[in-house]
Amino acid sequence: MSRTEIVDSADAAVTGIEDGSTVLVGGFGMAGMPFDLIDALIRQGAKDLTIVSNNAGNGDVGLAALLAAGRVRKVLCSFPRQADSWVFDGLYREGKIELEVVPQGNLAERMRAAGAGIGAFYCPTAVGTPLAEGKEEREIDGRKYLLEYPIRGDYALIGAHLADALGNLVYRKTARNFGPVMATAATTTIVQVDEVVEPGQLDPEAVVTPSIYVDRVVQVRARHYTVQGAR
Amino acid sequence: MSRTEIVDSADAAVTGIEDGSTVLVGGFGMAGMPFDLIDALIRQGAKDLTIVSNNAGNGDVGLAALLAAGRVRKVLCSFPRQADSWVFDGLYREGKIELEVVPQGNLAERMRAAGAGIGAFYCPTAVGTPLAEGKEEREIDGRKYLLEYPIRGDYALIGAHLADALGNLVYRKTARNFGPVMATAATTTIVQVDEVVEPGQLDPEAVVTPSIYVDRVVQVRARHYTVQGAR
Amino acid sequence: MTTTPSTQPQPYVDHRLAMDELAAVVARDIPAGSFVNLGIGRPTKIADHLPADSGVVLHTENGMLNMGPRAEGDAVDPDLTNAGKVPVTELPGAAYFHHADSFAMMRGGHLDVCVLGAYQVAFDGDLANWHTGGPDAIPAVGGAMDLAIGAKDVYVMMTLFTRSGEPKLVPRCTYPLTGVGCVSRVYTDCGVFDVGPDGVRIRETYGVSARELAERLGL
Amino acid sequence: MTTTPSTQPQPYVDHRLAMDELAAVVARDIPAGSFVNLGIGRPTKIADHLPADSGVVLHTENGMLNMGPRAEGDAVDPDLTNAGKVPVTELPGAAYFHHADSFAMMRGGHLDVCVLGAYQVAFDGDLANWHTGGPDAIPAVGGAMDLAIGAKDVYVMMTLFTRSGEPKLVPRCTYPLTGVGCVSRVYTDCGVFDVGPDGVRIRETYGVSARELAERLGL
Repeated sequence: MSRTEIVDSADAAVTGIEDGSTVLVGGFGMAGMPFDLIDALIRQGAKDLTIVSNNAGNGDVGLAALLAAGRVRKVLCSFPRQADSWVFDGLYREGKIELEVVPQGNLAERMRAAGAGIGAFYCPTAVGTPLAEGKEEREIDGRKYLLEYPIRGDYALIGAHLADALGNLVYRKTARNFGPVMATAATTTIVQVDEVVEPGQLDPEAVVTPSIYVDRVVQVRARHYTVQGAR
Repeated sequence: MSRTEIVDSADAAVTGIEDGSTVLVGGFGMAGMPFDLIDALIRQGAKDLTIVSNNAGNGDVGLAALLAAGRVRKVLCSFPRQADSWVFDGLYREGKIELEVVPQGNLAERMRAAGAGIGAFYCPTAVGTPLAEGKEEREIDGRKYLLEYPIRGDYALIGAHLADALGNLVYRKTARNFGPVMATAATTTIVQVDEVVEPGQLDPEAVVTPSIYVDRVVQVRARHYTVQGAR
Repeated sequence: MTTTPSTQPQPYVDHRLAMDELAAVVARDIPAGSFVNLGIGRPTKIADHLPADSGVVLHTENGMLNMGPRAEGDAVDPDLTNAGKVPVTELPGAAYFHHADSFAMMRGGHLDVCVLGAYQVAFDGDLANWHTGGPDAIPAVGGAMDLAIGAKDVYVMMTLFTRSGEPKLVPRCTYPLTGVGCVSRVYTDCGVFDVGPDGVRIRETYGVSARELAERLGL
Repeated sequence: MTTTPSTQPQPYVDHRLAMDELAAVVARDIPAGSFVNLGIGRPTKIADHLPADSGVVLHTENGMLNMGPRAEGDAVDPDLTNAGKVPVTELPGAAYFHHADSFAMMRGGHLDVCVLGAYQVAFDGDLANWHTGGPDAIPAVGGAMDLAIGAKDVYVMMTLFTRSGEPKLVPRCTYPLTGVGCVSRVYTDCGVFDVGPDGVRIRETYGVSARELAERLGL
């Protein structure tokens, strides 16, 4: 009896996500984006969400579709503006969505801190820039740092390559990106994978996200998006 | 031309370690202990060393032999006292060695901070205990934390299982322990491995320590210590 | 208050549980599917009493989940030990990780339960288990402080009294602390106690009445 | 001061380097065996000019070392892209890691060189490359601030002048900063400059004399 649930559908995987939740969404551009979970979240209907993700959606699919559906109140991300971020751009310019820009490494490290029980940390990134505004500055050994606080999620929606039936995960290439960190930082971590295998089929030396961080897993059809466009 | 050097002997691997250096030494008990590098360090002669390691030596080999040779001024570790730590125990009781006890997780996280460019971090471990003495305390979101600073090494001596010729490393089972963190926290990281293989022979998804953290690698004969006693 | 029926009061020393029996009691109380760290020494024995289908996953601080039983004979591998440096085995679905990741897992509150030994536990949950405070003692904390503040539930497993008869569940620890208010339950040879901000609640007793225990401990 | 001989002064606009030629100049200056991050856009071209035996290892912020060239045709894999989301390949000896590890590598000072584009660089090494400051601009920082403060040497590759002829190497940045005093060298179509606490030093020039450049920039 594993604590991790293997569920039958993406819809089952996203049950219970409440209005107003903070949802960490994996992916760097399209790579690692949990498309099926996001589509299910759109069907599920939760609104007034705060989304934490590296980008603010590409094309008209995935996160962009969630934004277009009007479910997102605020985005924390490092890089909203891209060639294909027209959905976000439009909402932002119309004042229909809040944006908090966080340097990419701080986004990752602040989620790591949340998962690792660190209360706050002094980080050299963004010292002396507009993104330092309102942050506590401190000099340590002659270098300046800003105090950064953890970013916690109520839910994480991430994509991985394989899971075993206990919930151990491995990823594929640069689709790994934010998945492992987000899995540690959310109260409930929901994962879509290409395949669920038996315990013992993953190399224990190569497991990237141990099962302790994984709450629900759903196997989906292989992703069929293209790199630069819609899937 | 890789920046990482593959050297022919443990003696070549430890050249240049200066008197007074801070040396991070991998291993948890015997597992992962870089025995050949430590033996070479004893022959090399550097003295007045500060050693950072989880334990303070077991039996009469490895770190214990370095201590017995009188080369160590101070030990930072989490767990010096063990059934077979007689070398350390004797030196400590005679006042011939300094000890700083650091909770095991703080030892690991402080070295991670050094490697990750974090200036300091707020950690809940040891709040309200004697090990909080002299540390800055801060309440964040209703919980108390202590401010912890990075631990940097001039050198790290670690053991791994395999390296490729570029210096990428994989470990074996719980012998992984402190190796990956120490590799990030030292100016010069020196690794003994069971075998050096060609680039491309390690699974890129399963590399634990990327070559960027590795300066010198030496292949040694398979370790032949036993779990509880001398090798 | 739940107590074991005790119609005929007996000197409790004759009926207290052996440590192996106590390990079975702790095992009984660990929810199926939990992620659990068992401290060095007595708590290690709890693993022997977990049902095979419990789905309990054991964590060892030196970088592993789904640790199996102690290794014997040819299965002994010097690269695979538990936190007490005892050779162990790996179960299907195991995962290895480095020390910073292992303690991030602990400190981040991801373990459901850890079970530690103790010198003393205070009524409010303070824990003393790393240092006797004696002038000759060599301090050694290991992962005790990290575990104490990390797991969702910290259980202590110990004898209730020292060899000289002093209680180890005390109004206030006299030994140096490992963690403040961190213990939620104490399993002893004489009974099981919930501790915390609301004080002590006796859950069950072995060969002694709850009233006698309460008197003896000054509850 | 090192300058390219310029016996016949010419309008420098006719002799400045094309961006691809400039990429070759940057590649020439990257020490063999270095670990290097090439920013999105123009710096990406530098990879094409690194000799095969240079041993330079490319890092991409989205979690990879030993990144290979752009993927073409069947080699395109949506799970393998660079920081600009362009499909790339992997070289023997590659390693993948997650985002916190990737940025720990950057922030921890382990990269030898990173090369970034810029709107402006100040004489003392301040960098502005993430935000025009315009009221309609959507701010997007990505990994620029992390790279700016992380690599041992931060190089900038840019045109020296805007289309309207304003210098981009300036006494003080007027655009919002990415990092303070972080740039050590600036590669431009008109010349290469060392910048930092001691001010600007012209290393080489293309089709223009150092004196003319110094005048034009107000050095």
